[in-house]
Amino acid sequence: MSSFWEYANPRRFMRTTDWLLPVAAGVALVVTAIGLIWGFFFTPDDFRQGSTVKIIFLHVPSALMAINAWIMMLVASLIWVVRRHHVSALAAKAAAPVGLVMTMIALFTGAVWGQPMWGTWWAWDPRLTSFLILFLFYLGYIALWSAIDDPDTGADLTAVLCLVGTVFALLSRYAAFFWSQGLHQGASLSLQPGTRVDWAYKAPLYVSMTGFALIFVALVLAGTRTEIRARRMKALVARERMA
Amino acid sequence: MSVARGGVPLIAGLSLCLTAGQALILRGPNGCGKTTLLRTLAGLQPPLAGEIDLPPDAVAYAAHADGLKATLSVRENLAFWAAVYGGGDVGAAMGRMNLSGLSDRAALNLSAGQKRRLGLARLLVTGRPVWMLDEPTVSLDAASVALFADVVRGHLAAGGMALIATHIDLGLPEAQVLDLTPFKARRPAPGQGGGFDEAFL
Amino acid sequence: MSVARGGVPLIAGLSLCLTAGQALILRGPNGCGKTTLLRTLAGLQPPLAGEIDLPPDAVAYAAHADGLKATLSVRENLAFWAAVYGGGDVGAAMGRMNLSGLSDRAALNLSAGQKRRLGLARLLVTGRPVWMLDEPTVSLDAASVALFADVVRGHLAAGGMALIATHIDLGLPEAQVLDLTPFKARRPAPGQGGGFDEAFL
Amino acid sequence: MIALLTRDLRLAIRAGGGFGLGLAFFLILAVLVPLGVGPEPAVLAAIAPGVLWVGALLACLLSLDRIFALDWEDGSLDLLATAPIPLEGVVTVKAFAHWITTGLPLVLAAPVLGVLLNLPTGAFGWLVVSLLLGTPALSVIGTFGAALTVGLKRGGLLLSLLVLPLYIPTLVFGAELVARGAAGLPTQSALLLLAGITAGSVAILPFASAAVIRINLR
Amino acid sequence: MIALLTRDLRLAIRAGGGFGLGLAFFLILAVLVPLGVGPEPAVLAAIAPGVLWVGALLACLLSLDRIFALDWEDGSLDLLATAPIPLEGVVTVKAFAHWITTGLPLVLAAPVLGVLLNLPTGAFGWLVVSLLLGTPALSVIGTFGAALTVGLKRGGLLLSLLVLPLYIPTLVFGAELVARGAAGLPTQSALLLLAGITAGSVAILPFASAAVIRINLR
Ligand code: HEM
Ligand SMILES: Nc1ncnc2c1ncn2[C@@H]1O[C@H](COP(=O)(O)OP(=O)(O)OP(=O)(O)O)[C@@H](O)[C@H]1O
Ligand SMILES: Nc1ncnc2c1ncn2[C@@H]1O[C@H](COP(=O)(O)OP(=O)(O)OP(=O)(O)O)[C@@H](O)[C@H]1O
Ligand SMILES: [Mg+2]
Ligand SMILES: [Mg+2]
Repeated sequence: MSSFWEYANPRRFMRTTDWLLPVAAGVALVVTAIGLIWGFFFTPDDFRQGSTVKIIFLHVPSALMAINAWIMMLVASLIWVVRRHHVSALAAKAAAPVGLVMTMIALFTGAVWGQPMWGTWWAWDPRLTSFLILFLFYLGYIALWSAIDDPDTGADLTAVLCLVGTVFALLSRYAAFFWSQGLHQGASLSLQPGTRVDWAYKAPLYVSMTGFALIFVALVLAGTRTEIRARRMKALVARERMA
Repeated sequence: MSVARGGVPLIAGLSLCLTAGQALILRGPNGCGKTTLLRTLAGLQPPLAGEIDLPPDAVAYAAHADGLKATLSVRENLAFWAAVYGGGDVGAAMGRMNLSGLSDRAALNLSAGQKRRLGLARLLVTGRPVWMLDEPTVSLDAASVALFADVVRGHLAAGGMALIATHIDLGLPEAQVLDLTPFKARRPAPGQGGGFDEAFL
Repeated sequence: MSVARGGVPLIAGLSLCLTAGQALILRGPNGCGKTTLLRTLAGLQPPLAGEIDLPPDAVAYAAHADGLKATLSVRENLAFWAAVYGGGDVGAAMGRMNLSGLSDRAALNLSAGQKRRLGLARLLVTGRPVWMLDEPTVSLDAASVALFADVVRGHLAAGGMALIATHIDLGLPEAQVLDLTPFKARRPAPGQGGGFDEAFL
Repeated sequence: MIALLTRDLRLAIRAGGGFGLGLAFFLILAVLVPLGVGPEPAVLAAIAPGVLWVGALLACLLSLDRIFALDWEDGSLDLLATAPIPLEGVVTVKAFAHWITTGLPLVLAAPVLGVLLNLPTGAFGWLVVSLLLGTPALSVIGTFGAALTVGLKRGGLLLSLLVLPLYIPTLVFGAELVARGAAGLPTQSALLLLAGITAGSVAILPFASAAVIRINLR
Repeated sequence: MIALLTRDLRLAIRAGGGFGLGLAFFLILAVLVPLGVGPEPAVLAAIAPGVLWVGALLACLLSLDRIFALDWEDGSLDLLATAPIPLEGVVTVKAFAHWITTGLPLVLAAPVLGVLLNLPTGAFGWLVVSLLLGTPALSVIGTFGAALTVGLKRGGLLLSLLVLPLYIPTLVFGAELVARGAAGLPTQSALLLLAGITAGSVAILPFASAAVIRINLR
């Protein structure tokens, strides 16, 4: 019986992901394709928004994954700080660019959607604002990683940044809501009764959300493998030099 | 004990023991890891393997850089470190390192050797028993090197210890000399574990 | 010739003459003005009195600091200076100063002595005939000092000149030695004019 | 610790030490904004609280890299880390010295600049209060950012990038406090939130900063 | 000279070298100002040209001290001064490298930030044109300021203080050009004046900068 922590061994992780990664990637592509095709071509147009409503199938999944990626980085950083498993630090590193791209997709699709809906590309709505701030946090995190040579030092420093940053990101979100009332929709996918979105939209939306989540997993696995290989190369080169 | 820098093990299998009144001179070619070893012993970085049995608040460390503030005067620079370490005698330290004539000159306007003397005078105000010195006599002239040797001797006589990395003869014939070359870390035999990034190989 | 630093005259009445193939070693206690003299000769500051009969584009100057960019690799650092001076052979210079094994290491991650060797390798790519070196062998180990002496000898044999300020023995017995102590500037007799802020006296 | 504080203050007031320059920057920003935006009093009055707070924030930001970088370059930080004072204490003293040399002058100068920007009369008190409460948080958060980037060669602007998002809550509550004060709206919640951020940062961040410095020196 | 240019650019894109960070600062300012000033689109649109120009100016300003200070600290500037390229050339190359790493990215990013600040649609073209014309002057003037303060220990903020007054004409004409473009007023005179300032600075200031460096190295 193997414990979960054994996957923190890079060799074990590589061996498992050897087969897991292609599977995850394949499933992710299929599910996302189904969700998006269903959403784009087999749903009715909204009576007010017309066909622009279909941006939701990109917008909401990417927005969700943007937030979840940060949460995953936070968990991975905590694991690194507490148990010092290299794989988890590298996974946090690999997740950041993916989260950044998800944030950019959410911002971009939101802007494209905002043009017909609100008549402007950008408004200082609290949701949008806190997303922009999240974007800055991702940028800072990635910039810090790339500025440090030593991998363990980098892992430590970025982990601290991630912890402190999370607190301040939550504060910022609160501040943004304190500061302005917004134009943006509330969370209409909540489980409370009186849901506002029709099942005709909801079902494909759920599918494409699952697809995005799987894409995220596949990309993080791939990124982590790359980081592990880079680290291994470095160790081998150092060893060679000592000989 | 082993130490590493930038993820590369440098020194392995070294074990050191200093007793009161003893000085040890570390020698070894450029880049063999003297600075790294001293930083590790001073508690600035963790050892790769092994342990250091030394209270960290016993050590006064002097690095390649002198830690001087360019806009403060010689006296102010020293007085600051004296206050941090709980008050050594600044005037006496300046006298010992032949800096009295320069006491109001800003550190910016000292020559290379004068800066170095000021960096060494800092040791005298720390009151710490173990001195770890990284090439202390760089840019000193012959008279200053002799002065420095006297100071170290005084420190040893008062029961202190000194660990000095250097390439130059210090005029301290009574000190033991340790050559670090034989302790150079070698590539570990496969599967044997060199302690570094093992998990990735 | 006289030189001053911070408005204070340091060296007075010195006159120097170097011919091709000759090396001159400047000695003198800390703070006597060796660095100031070299900077003046290299054209970085004007002399207080007297003149320098030397085309400024004949000089390659190496100061206490090495002028290395921490984030560039050894090769990139050298290649830059080679390009600025019109293309010396970078690979050969690295070989001469025993840096070939480090060519892709960032200068940040070199030890003190390795940095210094890189600073000296820069001289080889300048192709300038007159070298002015300020304590070139600081932090070098014995093997590197010998290497450096060889390099200087090679330069002299090729018709170059070298002016070296140092406190350490360089292993260049054939070089002339000049002690700067006798040229220390003294307070001029009243009304006689020492060249320094005369107008205010 | 007191020796460290006096040394840092003394260094700051020596030539080129940075004292008063944060202030000068604040002043210059208050001059530049009307030049860039145009002279209409109504527009200026509307943006004055925000601009003054952004100015204070930037003035702090610009002086952050001095907190540790100088000590790191000349080797003092290594020596301080091996000295008999806890690194948490060093970090706190450094943040305090930064506040005295940067934050405090800003607080004192802000009313004058409020005049330049047509700040409504009722808001001057709130401006001073909000800066007095908020600038310590700016110094402490900034010290954390400076500690994060201390080993990196001239992290100057990287430092800005890391610290600015952390500054956002302070900025929002601070500027909001002044704006509400100017408009005669209730200010209590903004005041409490601002005070809460400052208290929280001062209590917790020094530990994070000290940890980060230890990692960086390694 | 080309070697110097490639070296400076390479240093800039290395870790911590500052490339893209001026840009990040510009972005962050565009975020901060609405957070401080409040979200009303009309107010933001009114101040957008001024704020964007002030932001570009500050982003330039913050990266100025890297131009010479790093080279001075590690001794490269001494060596460059004794190298076989004229100091005027060195200064020009340094200003050009600064523009490529700071000014040019700002020009390219400005339209995006215009969106954030609700800049009127008609003004986007003028924004790009004015920055393209004005940022070279910012770099050249800034290089002069950096040369003036090179010997002084970390003249960072002193440098800002010296340079900002020199930047004022560029700022005024640049922001005015955008504001007029946004309002549909004639733009020719502002355009010509801006171009004139840039041409004049590029032609004359390198000589002043080189002279000042020679004095500072002495
Ligand atoms: C750049 C601008 C935008 C950003 C950064 C943004 C961000 C977000 C975020 C973070 C969510 C959260 C998902 C959740 O909480 O479940 C979301 C959901 C959503 N957004 Fe946007 N948004 C933007 C623009 C827009 C625009 C212009 C519209 C349309 C008018 C829009 C419509 C929606 C809808 C309908 C949802 C789903 C709400 C739900 O039920 O959760 N968004 N967006
Ligand atoms: N990040 C890094 N990656 C790989 N090697 C490194 C790194 N940083 C330093 N080194 C190497 O570690 C070695 C140890 O350097 P250290 O400064 O301890 O040497 P030293 O014995 O003090 O030499 P010197 O006498 O020249 O001062 C050097 O060979 C150096 O090149
Ligand atoms: N601004 C100043 N005012 C007064 N004296 C100064 C000033 N700047 C430097 N000096 C003095 O000028 C002298 C010359 O310094 P210089 O650096 O030339 O000495 P050096 O011979 O190179 O010494 P070292 O061997 O220590 O490097 C020193 O005594 C120094 O203290
Ligand atoms: Mg060393
Ligand atoms: Mg000297």
